[in-house]
Amino acid sequence: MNPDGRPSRRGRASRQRLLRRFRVFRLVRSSKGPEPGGPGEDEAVRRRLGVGFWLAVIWLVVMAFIALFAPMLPFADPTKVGYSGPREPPSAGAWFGTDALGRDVFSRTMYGARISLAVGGFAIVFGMVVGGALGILAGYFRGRLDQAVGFAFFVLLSFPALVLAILITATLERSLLVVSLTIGILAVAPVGLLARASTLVYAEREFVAAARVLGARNGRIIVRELLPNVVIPMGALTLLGMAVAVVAEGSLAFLGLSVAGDEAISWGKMIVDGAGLRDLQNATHVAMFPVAVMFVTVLALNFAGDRIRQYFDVKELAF
Amino acid sequence: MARFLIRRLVLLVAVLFAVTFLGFSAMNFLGDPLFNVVGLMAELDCEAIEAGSAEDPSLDRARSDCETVAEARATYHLDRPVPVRYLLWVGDMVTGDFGTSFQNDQPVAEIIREKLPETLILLVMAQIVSLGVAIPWGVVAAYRANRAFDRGSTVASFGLLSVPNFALGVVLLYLLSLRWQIFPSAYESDSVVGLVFSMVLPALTLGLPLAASYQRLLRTDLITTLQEDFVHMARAKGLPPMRIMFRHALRPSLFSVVTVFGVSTGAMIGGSLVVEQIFGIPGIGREIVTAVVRDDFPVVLAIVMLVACTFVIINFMVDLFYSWLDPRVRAR
Amino acid sequence: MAPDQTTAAPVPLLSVRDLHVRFPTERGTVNAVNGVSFDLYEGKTLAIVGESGSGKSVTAKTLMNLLPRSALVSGEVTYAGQDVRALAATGTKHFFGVQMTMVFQDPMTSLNPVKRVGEQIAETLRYHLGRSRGEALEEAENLLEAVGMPEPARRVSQYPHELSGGLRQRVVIAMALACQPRLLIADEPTTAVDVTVQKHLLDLLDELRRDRGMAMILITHDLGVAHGRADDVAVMYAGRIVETADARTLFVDMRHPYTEALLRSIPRIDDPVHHRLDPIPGRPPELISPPDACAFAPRCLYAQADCLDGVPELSGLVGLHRFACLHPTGTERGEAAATANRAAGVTVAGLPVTGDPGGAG
Amino acid sequence: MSTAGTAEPSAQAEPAASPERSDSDVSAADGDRAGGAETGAVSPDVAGEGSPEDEGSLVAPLDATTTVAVQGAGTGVEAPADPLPLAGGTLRVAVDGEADGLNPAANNFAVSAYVMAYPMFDPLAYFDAEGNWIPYLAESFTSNDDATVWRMRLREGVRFHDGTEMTADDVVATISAQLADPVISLVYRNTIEAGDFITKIDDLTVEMRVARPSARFPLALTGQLGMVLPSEWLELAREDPTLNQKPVGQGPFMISSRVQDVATTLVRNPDYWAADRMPVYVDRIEVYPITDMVIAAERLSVGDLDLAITTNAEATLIMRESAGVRTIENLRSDEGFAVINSGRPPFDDIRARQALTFAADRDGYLELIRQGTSPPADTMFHPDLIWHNPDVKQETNMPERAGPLVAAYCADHPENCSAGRINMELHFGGPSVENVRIADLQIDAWEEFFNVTPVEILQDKLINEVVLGNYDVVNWRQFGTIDPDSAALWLECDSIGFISLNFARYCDPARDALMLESRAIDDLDRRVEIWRRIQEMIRDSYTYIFYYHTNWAVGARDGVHRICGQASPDGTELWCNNSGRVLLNGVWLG
Repeated sequence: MNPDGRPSRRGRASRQRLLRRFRVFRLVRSSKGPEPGGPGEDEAVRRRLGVGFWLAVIWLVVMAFIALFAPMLPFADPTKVGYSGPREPPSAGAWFGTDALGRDVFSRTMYGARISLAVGGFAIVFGMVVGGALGILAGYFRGRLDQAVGFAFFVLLSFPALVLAILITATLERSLLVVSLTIGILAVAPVGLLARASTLVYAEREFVAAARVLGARNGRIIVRELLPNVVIPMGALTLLGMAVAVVAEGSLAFLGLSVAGDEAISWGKMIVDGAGLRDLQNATHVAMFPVAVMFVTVLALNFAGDRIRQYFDVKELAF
Repeated sequence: MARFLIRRLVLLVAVLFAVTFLGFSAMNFLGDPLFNVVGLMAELDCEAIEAGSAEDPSLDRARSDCETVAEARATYHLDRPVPVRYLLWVGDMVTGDFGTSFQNDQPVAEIIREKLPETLILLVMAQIVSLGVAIPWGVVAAYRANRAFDRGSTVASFGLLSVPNFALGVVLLYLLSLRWQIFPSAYESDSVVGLVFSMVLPALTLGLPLAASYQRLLRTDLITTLQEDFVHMARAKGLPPMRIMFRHALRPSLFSVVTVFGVSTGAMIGGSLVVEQIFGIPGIGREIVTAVVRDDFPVVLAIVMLVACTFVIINFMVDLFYSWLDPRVRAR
Repeated sequence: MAPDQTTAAPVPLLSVRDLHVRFPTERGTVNAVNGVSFDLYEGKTLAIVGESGSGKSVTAKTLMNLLPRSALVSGEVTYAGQDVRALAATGTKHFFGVQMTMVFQDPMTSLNPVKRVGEQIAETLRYHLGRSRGEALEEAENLLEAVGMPEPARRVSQYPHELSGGLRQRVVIAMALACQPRLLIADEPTTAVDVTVQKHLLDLLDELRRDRGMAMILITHDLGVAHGRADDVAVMYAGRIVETADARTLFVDMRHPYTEALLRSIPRIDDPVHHRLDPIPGRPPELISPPDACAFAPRCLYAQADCLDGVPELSGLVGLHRFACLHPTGTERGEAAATANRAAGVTVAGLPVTGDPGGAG
Repeated sequence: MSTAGTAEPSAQAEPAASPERSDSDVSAADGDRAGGAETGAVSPDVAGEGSPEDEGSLVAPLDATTTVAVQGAGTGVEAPADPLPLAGGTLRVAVDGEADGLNPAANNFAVSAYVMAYPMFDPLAYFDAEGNWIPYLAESFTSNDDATVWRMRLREGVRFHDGTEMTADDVVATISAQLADPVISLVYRNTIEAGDFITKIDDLTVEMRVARPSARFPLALTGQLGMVLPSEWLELAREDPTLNQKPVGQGPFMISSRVQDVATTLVRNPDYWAADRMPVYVDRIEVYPITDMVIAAERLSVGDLDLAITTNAEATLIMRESAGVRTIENLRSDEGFAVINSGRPPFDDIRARQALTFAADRDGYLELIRQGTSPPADTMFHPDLIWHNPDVKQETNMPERAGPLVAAYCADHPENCSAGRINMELHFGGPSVENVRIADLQIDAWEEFFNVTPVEILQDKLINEVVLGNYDVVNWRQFGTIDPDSAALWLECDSIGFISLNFARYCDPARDALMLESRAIDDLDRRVEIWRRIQEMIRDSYTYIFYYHTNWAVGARDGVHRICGQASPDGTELWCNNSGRVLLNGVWLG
């Protein structure tokens, strides 16, 4: 290093090498090495995604495709009343039967993917951007900022999530944006805590320490050194977070507080629509098909997400 | 320990302040408290009416309405800025006055006293269900890790985790109540037995997904623990497997479960909003949905505070519980 | 005693025949133990020596039935004429812990962190011997005293984390000895403790063993530990016993180049301070689908072409000193091989050979 | 001067309004800000009990084939075939919502509150079986010639549950308190002057001055306004609002316990002032608020309940199908309709209103939402009512007529249209599954010509938006009038203002003049003529799209007797199932 504190050309080169050596994409390392018959086995499992993962991904891709292109696909008009008689059981014409207004349940279920996935996707992206940024800054700078952000997260977590959500959606216009933002806000604290934890781990690591010693600016360290490492565990949890968001949207819809409007078909709304005792008894299909599709979708998100989590060896989080 | 307690208490108070202020501001900015007190008159343009001609008899009633509005504003401090109102509210709280509901003038304390037991029964039953299911399930799955049962239960727990509360509620309602007619479909308060019996489905709805997440955590932790030397040591001591499992392995494996127990309290209360709705339970969850959509400030704030308090206290107790689980924590 | 079935002598306490242990993994089958046989007689000590991964710990765990379920075990293990694996499979009570027991490498982890020391010792007594809680705790205190624990009365109610490493290992030993077992397996009992305590602990263990007439299998990577404490020594490499003999013979007259290398890598008290230890070159062998060759060949300064052609048999003076090497050190064949390799500058397996091989002769 | 018992058939019911709501409301299920409409009658076309229907009453002659066995006849005497009443037992009743409180001077009563309140409070006046007002707790009413000053004489010896005797002071205090309440008084604004409306003449007489000539004013005292509280208790309740849950009345039942959202228990009043004239049989009445009335219907069918009161179509169907349960259905109740706000674009233009009306799908509504439980409505009067104008038909399900109107409108007002369709909002109350369903159905019918933005807002807030005119179209339930005068409140130009009870904000001075005339006179023929004309005027204004007549169904176990056939203190037979407001006072179990 030069006397003026800036790294020399040679210093920078060695730093790069140093950094490359220490850049480990692991949040939590397994405590034991690959001992025969020991946990090493899991290591091997972890390194393979498996058939289930790809099935889940295929389902999600298909649902996403349907969500994106539903209007162009040969589905019945999901809002058309009296497509057939009311509460008709599944048939060749209406695969999932019809609901109380004689609308095609299959078509509605397919369209239902739009709101669920849009809200889920937006919410988790919002949570990751805001929560991630706060978490990284808190974890990197520590001190007052960390305390403040940590406290804010704790407060957000202490506030019953669904109560916060209905507080917002009950009073504001229930547009797609408002609902997505609401659920996004709920995602901030959990994602932020994860980002902070990962940042703490890496901020202690040699490559960051080295960068600091070598005089890199904070911004540069955060963007160049920390972000790539923190994004991995966060990214690995994206699908899991999205599953949570999809369920949250469904809960709001079930309470009648998700996106409003006849076009805004959502699985939660369909389920509550078919959940009246009499409908449940006489026209079970109205509630059960959306339940099934929603279940499989959340399952796929969870499964694929968990596989990715294992793949990147990120510790399981409870949120 | 004393310092730990004091720090926790300070945190508790700070969190309560923040949570209630958040709720207070949210409700004030998002809703209209005045409307709840005086109804339609909240929308009167009283300044314009005051400015109107004194002789105009058609304004007489409007003027008297405006007086009512002004009175209500004064009574509920609605003429003060939000932070001042917040402080006034805190002052009332501290002196034990939880206020009265805007909706029906019932004292909030009484509303909570009426509704809380149902929700508590529900939550306690749900936790009993989830722990009662998760611990044996996790133990057996870990004991037979990667065998058929374990693989099957991994799938099953994944499935349970992926069923949203409301969907599970609807499915259970259909199967256990309508189809097989084992449990009643709705809340019954005729007798304690009937009450508990009618709470079984709601408790299952809340508890089963939680059981799945407990089971996963417990299984993972138990598998790790079972590879610990002290478990090998216990085996070398010739202790039978189940004794090792319960006497040696279980307790050190409960950390994640206990942590999630704390966190899940919040999630459970959220879930109770939906579940109480499905099964018609007159509890706190339903009360808060009603109160929120009606801008019934005192009720919402009191319940939010109650929930936040519970959340913080339970997590505090979880911290204490850690030191029972692992004496090493005490030394730290 | 001798690790040989032909020895005409009383029935061995523990007899291992052709033990194989394999672990199926995603990457292939790990052949951890490949045909290990030995006998252990009442009151005797057998040291099993080898690097990590040599299969010595797996062997010990096999004896104690501590392997994960996925392990494939074949071969015969008999304890006083009883089939140990059958005993384990049927869940026979009061065998492990009473007849044979084990002490683990790391006292930090082999004690349950959430239970008091006394309880952990007493638990064995209560379960196996049906002692009451009070009696068991009293005995635990006596046991702690017997293993030289200062202030045993206070220790019983302490948690493991409140004790130092050395004291913890004493607790582990006390726990192992609680039910007066006839066979103790000590798996690297001192590697995790402070060097200053090591010798003390080993001596204690030896003393206790002698007092109680207990047999012991001492597992270590350190030949020095075996020296003076073991009656017999078996050196393991890549899941096989590559050399075995009574202790005196082995230390004086070792034949396998691996044994030699192991011995040379031990720091000695009488060595000059700056004496450079000779680490064994190369890495421990691959245990997944190993080549049909002497496993040590890639690291062996004596390796010749015939070493790569089939696994050498354990042979030699039956019942006394056996080894599995085609070019044993201290023999003419060995010297010739070493000389040839030095001349070539490289062994047949590609290991560079430079300068003096050390005190090979 | 008309005197008690001889008044002309008429009804000045307590008028009120409620947005269309369903039993499955999530949040606002308990307690309406405004109650439902008063009045009603027993449906003639449903098996079960019926009340006698006399010629010359407000009710049109019945078709002989729809007449059913009459349970009670005459003045409160059981029909000979009826077994002797048994005393004792607990009556378990399900209602579709919880009341905020039961204090008639502080809480605004919806149907469920009335079911609990009538047994505790004898109203000052009530309806006889023909729909005329009769004195009940009051002894008599007299008015001056132009029916602007009404004098009410109270009965002697009426005691409250707390033992105190009822006097004119209590009446003055109670009514004054009610009129001081901004919400409760709202619907009396067009009849009653606020200030010195009521004055005490002597201990048993009060005088009331009404704003406009009202020939049938006592009907205003059949509901909440006619429920009298002890004046001292009123003072206490002002200080301690918890008392609102346990009011003190003078009726045959007293409140015993009440847990909101769970149950309210009433017990028999041992010192009932009219016990000699009006026997009380059951010992206890338990009222359960069950927001999902389908659940209540199922529990009724298995015998967990004795009585359930609902408008829910599915619950009604279940009750009809259940063995051991009979239903008493009243179709002459409030009407379900969509109101169109003519006070702002786009519906300030009659073409837009017409187009919306033509494009509406009433047939689908009746089939899919009401599931055949309610008959179609053409006007605000059920065809069985004498006021009904058979020539007025609701013009719906003719979308072909909507197209040209929309095209013409959009040509003139392109700013309110996009893609050739008129932009509009549809308001409805929520959160409610059924209301969403209704909106979806309506939008599906309208979306060919309208860009409909659904606005689902809270029941309470919806009322706010509607009275303020911040809406285009809203689903509502209202009217239900036997006597139409009470409907005037919703139709008068005077009601339009900053806060407008004329939700359509449609002013027609000619219509107002007719309504004013009707209220002041007793001439039935002229009044019928007036109201038939008004129905035409409403049709031609295209401000309401009438969908159906609400079916208030009371389901009762077979062992529950005399839901109908009860009598007043003077022995006059009473109206039964008044839009779900069932009197439980004289019911007996056997």
